[in-house]
Amino acid sequence: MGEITLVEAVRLALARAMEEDPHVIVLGEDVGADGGVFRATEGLLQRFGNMRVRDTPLSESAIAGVCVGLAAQGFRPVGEIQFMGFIYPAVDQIVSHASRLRNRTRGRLACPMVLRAPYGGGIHAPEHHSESTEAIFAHVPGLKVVIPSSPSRAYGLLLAAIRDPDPVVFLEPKRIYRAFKEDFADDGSALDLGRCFTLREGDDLTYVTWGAMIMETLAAADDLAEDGIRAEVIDVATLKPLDADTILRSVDKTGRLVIVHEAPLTGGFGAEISARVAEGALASLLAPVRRVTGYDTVMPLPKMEHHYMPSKVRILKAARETMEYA
Amino acid sequence: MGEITLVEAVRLALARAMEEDPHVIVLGEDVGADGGVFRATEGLLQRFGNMRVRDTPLSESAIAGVCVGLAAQGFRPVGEIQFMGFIYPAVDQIVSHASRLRNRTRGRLACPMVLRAPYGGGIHAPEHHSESTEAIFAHVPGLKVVIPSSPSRAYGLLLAAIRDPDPVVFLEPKRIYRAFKEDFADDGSALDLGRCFTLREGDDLTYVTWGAMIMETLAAADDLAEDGIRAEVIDVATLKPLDADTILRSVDKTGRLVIVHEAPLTGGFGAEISARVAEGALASLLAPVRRVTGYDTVMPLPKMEHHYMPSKVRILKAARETMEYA
Amino acid sequence: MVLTRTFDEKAVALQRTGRLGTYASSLGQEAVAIGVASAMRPEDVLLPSFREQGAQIWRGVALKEALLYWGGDERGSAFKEQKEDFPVCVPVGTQFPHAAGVAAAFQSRNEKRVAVAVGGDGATSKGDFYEALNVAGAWKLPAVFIINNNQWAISVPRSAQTAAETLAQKAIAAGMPGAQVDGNDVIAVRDAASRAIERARDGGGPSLVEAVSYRLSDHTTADDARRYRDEKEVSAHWKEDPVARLRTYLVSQNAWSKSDEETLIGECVQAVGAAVDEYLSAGVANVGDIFDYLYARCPPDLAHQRDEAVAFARESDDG
Amino acid sequence: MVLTRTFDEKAVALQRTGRLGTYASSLGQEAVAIGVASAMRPEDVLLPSFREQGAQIWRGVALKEALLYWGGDERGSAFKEQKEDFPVCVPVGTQFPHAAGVAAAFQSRNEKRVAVAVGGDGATSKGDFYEALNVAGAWKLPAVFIINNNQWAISVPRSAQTAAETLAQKAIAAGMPGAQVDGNDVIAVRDAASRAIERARDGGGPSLVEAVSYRLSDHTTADDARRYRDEKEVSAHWKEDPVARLRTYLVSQNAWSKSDEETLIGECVQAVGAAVDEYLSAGVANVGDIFDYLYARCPPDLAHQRDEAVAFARESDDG
Ligand SMILES: Cc1ncc(C[n+]2csc(CCOP(=O)(O)OP(=O)(O)O)c2C)c(N)n1
Ligand SMILES: Cc1ncc(C[n+]2csc(CCOP(=O)(O)OP(=O)(O)O)c2C)c(N)n1
Ligand SMILES: [Mg+2]
Ligand SMILES: [Mg+2]
Repeated sequence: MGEITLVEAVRLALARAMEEDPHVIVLGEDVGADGGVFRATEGLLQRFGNMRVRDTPLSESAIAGVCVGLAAQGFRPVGEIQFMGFIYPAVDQIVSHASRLRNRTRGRLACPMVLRAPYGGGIHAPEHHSESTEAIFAHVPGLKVVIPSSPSRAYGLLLAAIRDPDPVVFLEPKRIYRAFKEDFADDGSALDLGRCFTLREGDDLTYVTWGAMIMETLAAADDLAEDGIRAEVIDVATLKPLDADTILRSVDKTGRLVIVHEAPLTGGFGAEISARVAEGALASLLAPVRRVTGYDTVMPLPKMEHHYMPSKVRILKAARETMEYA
Repeated sequence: MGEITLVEAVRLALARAMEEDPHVIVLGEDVGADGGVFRATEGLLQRFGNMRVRDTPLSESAIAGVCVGLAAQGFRPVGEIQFMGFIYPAVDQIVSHASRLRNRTRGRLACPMVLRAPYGGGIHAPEHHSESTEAIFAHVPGLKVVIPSSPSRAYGLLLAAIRDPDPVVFLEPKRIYRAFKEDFADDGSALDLGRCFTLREGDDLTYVTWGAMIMETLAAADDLAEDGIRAEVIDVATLKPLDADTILRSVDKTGRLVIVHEAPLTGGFGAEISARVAEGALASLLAPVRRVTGYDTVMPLPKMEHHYMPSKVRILKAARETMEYA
Repeated sequence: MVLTRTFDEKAVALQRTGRLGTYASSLGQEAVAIGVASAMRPEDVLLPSFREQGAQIWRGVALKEALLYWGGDERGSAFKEQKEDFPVCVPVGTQFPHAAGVAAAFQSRNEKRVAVAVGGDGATSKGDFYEALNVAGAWKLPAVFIINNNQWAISVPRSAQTAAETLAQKAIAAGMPGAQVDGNDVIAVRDAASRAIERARDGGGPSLVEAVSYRLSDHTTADDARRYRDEKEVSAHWKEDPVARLRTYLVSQNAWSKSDEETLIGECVQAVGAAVDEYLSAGVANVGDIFDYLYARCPPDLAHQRDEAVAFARESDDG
Repeated sequence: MVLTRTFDEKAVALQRTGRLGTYASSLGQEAVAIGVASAMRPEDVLLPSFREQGAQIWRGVALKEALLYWGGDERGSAFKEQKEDFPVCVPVGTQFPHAAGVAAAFQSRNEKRVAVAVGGDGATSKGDFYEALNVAGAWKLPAVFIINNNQWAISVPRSAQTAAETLAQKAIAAGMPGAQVDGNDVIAVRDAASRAIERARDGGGPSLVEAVSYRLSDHTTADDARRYRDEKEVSAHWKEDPVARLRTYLVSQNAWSKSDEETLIGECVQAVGAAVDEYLSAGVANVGDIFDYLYARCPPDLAHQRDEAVAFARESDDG
């Protein structure tokens, strides 16, 4: 593995985007002198000045609303919500405005903004610091929802999100902010939004997942391989708009589907993926679809967190049970 | 049909609950002298006084937050959000607090509150007045989400919601507030939360729906009956906690499932129902699951609204196509 | 003001006859809209609530566009003229943070322009109102926040909305100046708004202006104010009708004659009438429009849904 | 205050050695917590932020409970003593509306009790802070809002948080009295809080108290304040250390001796040490607990998930 962690990739992408486009503005709580509580914006203030790197008062609704105003004026604001658990006060601005501005003005005003937030659990963080409610945003028409699962994808997808003409909720799996490194060129190349990444090919079973769960899922796929079961692993990456085709093609090939996410089961985005398959690849299914997810309870405080998060063992077990259907 | 409309049923249930339990408090914008913009709280101020029927300032987050405080103190607040489109500012209080108070204090403090909101489209209302984002709330652990689809169910379910020891988001399909009447006794009997209602039995196909879509769906079932196709129609009524058993049993019987809801397709609660079936009744399915829903775009202003809302024609077509599978 | 009033009357009439959606008349509050709009420069940006049609029209929003919006057609917000102005804002108070954002854009570009947001007395109870003022104050943004205090938020009187004696004093919480002005005096409103706007333009930072007017109409056409408001209160306030007051003043200055008035009314009626004709003959938009403006590029999945909707509309002869 | 400081020190040490989660020390702000808590009656309700462990402990939250909470165990919020107090509130400012609700409950029941919410200077920028104050003012609720202004919100200094000269003046927006007090003077804090609380108790309505203190520590154990804050600023503020100030005062009054001090410190160390032992030997809760307290009755679906989790935990010998 190479040199760059996921959080560094975020910083590189932000710096690159600010470098190439003077309309890119970074704002949020502690993004300036502090460089962000995870250091994702480190050095940007020094480099781009306080008109382009703006520490905000402690006001999430204002952060999102200010982004809407800036975006309508042709800027490309990248707002940071310090943790996803604090995005809820901004939901009104996101749902009622950011996602609709273009549509309600019939294209007169656009809203090319990005709202970044570290998300997910597994790092023994305090209460309210381990949320994964991506499904809420993936339901909202007019938004795009992107979740990178590796440094290179964080870099390429964040650049794409910033350059995108529409609002993007960009959720960064903080559990893997520094979990592993990759080597790639900081050359400004973006990845396409709106397509899945097939991280591992296989004919026997399809794993679909995103964010930090990629790690456990790839590990489970390794274990399955030892038993001669070849699992395909798909990183959804863009939840909205969803690239259902890649998933359907894989299920047509494997006939077995296990979806893995950290958010609670009921109403999680795994349901949407399962529903797409029940509509578009039903005849290919050799076994019931399985979802391995967080439970329908509140993310526990750190002492119990590991009971909540889908583990490799659970992910493996679901696959093995799925394989038992003839 | 009898005497009572859905909105009157809401009012009767509120009055009944306030009568029988002094801890029930109604609060919200214009719930007092005005009796609510839909008249759901008409007469309550006169009857119960301004300590129990409280007009609030125009502050949705405070409405929800005040309910949390009242509920923690043993009251049973029933907050009104004037339209579901204005519930978003209250999302933080609902998600971060109402839904968690019992769990995070290990039962020391409870949160028996109800947040009522008229929801859904189809009445040619102004912008932001036709939202149906029930899926957002159905994803949140610790909440209950209830949607009545007839006057008698509104009455019985609202009483149950108010008496329930935990927080309930109660969404009233305003399109059918006055669409039809039912005759029932105002005798304080509640209906169970957490179970579906089978409104019509049939062996050939299962329709699953909720809220105002019940009307179109029942009409479609009538049409199908003329062709000799017997559709079962299930009103989910409580989205959370979901009574999956009733749905699975029906699909086991019919082998065909069409889900109907007004909210946008992607990440709508129909996905969850489809996923449950793909997990628990896959072998029974004779045809792909179909979802007839609002499109993945913003609810249009009134002139285009009818293109967005699932119509009887669309609901019928999906069923007919489903029947074509051998 | 007369044009606004003529427009309002017609709009209410159209609603009553089923040709317009729910409508929020600005009867009695025309001086706020016009006083503010006339204090702005064209290159400033207006962020209105749903009761500032007067200001929108003054700034160049076409009467037909306003009718389309209230008639339930998104094309009504695709302003041909005021391309940077925000559309009508229905979720109360949410326009204020946008104004801070627009003002931040001006500040970042070093432009001498001002973002002017207008909201009601009820809007001052929203967190967004306060967060926006606070950010604007902290960043010293070129933004002006106008409160059109018509003394009612649907059925909630100003006195029940807040214990603050004035709404202007809410500025103090954000460290900015606040002024209260007679909102039925168009000249006074214009003066107060001008000071605030020019101050912001000159780098003096944001401020708040409370214009005290009165809602002579129902809240909207869907409301019946007699349920909660004494008719006597309303009739008393007719004495302060800003249109009549301006006429009295102009007449007293010998600057206004009966014939001026007839001409003006005639012109307004004519303009509104023409706009109504345009509106009624605007035809319906394409079904595809409900998909085509959501994103800059329609994602494949959505394009599929679009096809379905277009096909259904065609089948039902309604596309 | 000494107990709070001893507790904070120990908690930071536990965190550094991996035996506690991220922890927010209240070093230098003990006078705010104790001044406020000592002004409350037992039957009042405290709604703290995450930096008011001093107030919680004063009111009867067990040291062990506080450790459990910060150690990542929900049992730490199941207070045995202060059964109506709210638990630590992490989402900034969200406790203020709860305080309005608790106060509304007191008002509805005609009880002479007061809801006391405490938040930071950063919290004053949140919409919830303002909405809560506004509702409390409009309803004349028995609520007191305390701002522990430690002059920093993580890296954002008070001056960048708002243009308001004082935080106390934010009360004016809600039509209630606001007072600023030296937050390093425990007697002054207690006096100001008492006035506000007794005023509320006597039906005089809500008020706001800004206690100006200073955050001598990092924001939390996860923070390194040297990144954004001059060490000199911090050392200057050590001169105002509220604990040292109180000692100086007591000594000057001949009310405090070296041996009093030794005894007190000994007692505090002993109490904290005992609590740490209890905490470390508390054992883990049952897996089932993560399901059992979500609803009053566990729905069937969730019970099924519970079974699964319990089985997995058992398999991995961790149940
Ligand atoms: C956030 C939000 N809550 C509720 C409503 C419903 N509503 C529409 S107008 C209104 C009252 C607004 O009062 P005010 O701000 O004084 O403006 P006015 O209507 O008097 O011009 C309400 C409650 C809304 N549009 N937005
Ligand atoms: C709504 C919300 N946004 C962001 C955070 C992350 N955060 C935790 S504490 C803090 C600063 C709080 O500052 P202040 O209110 O002054 O309290 P202090 O920490 O100084 O006691 C921030 C931004 C949070 N907990 N809640
Ligand atoms: Mg008003
Ligand atoms: Mg602080």
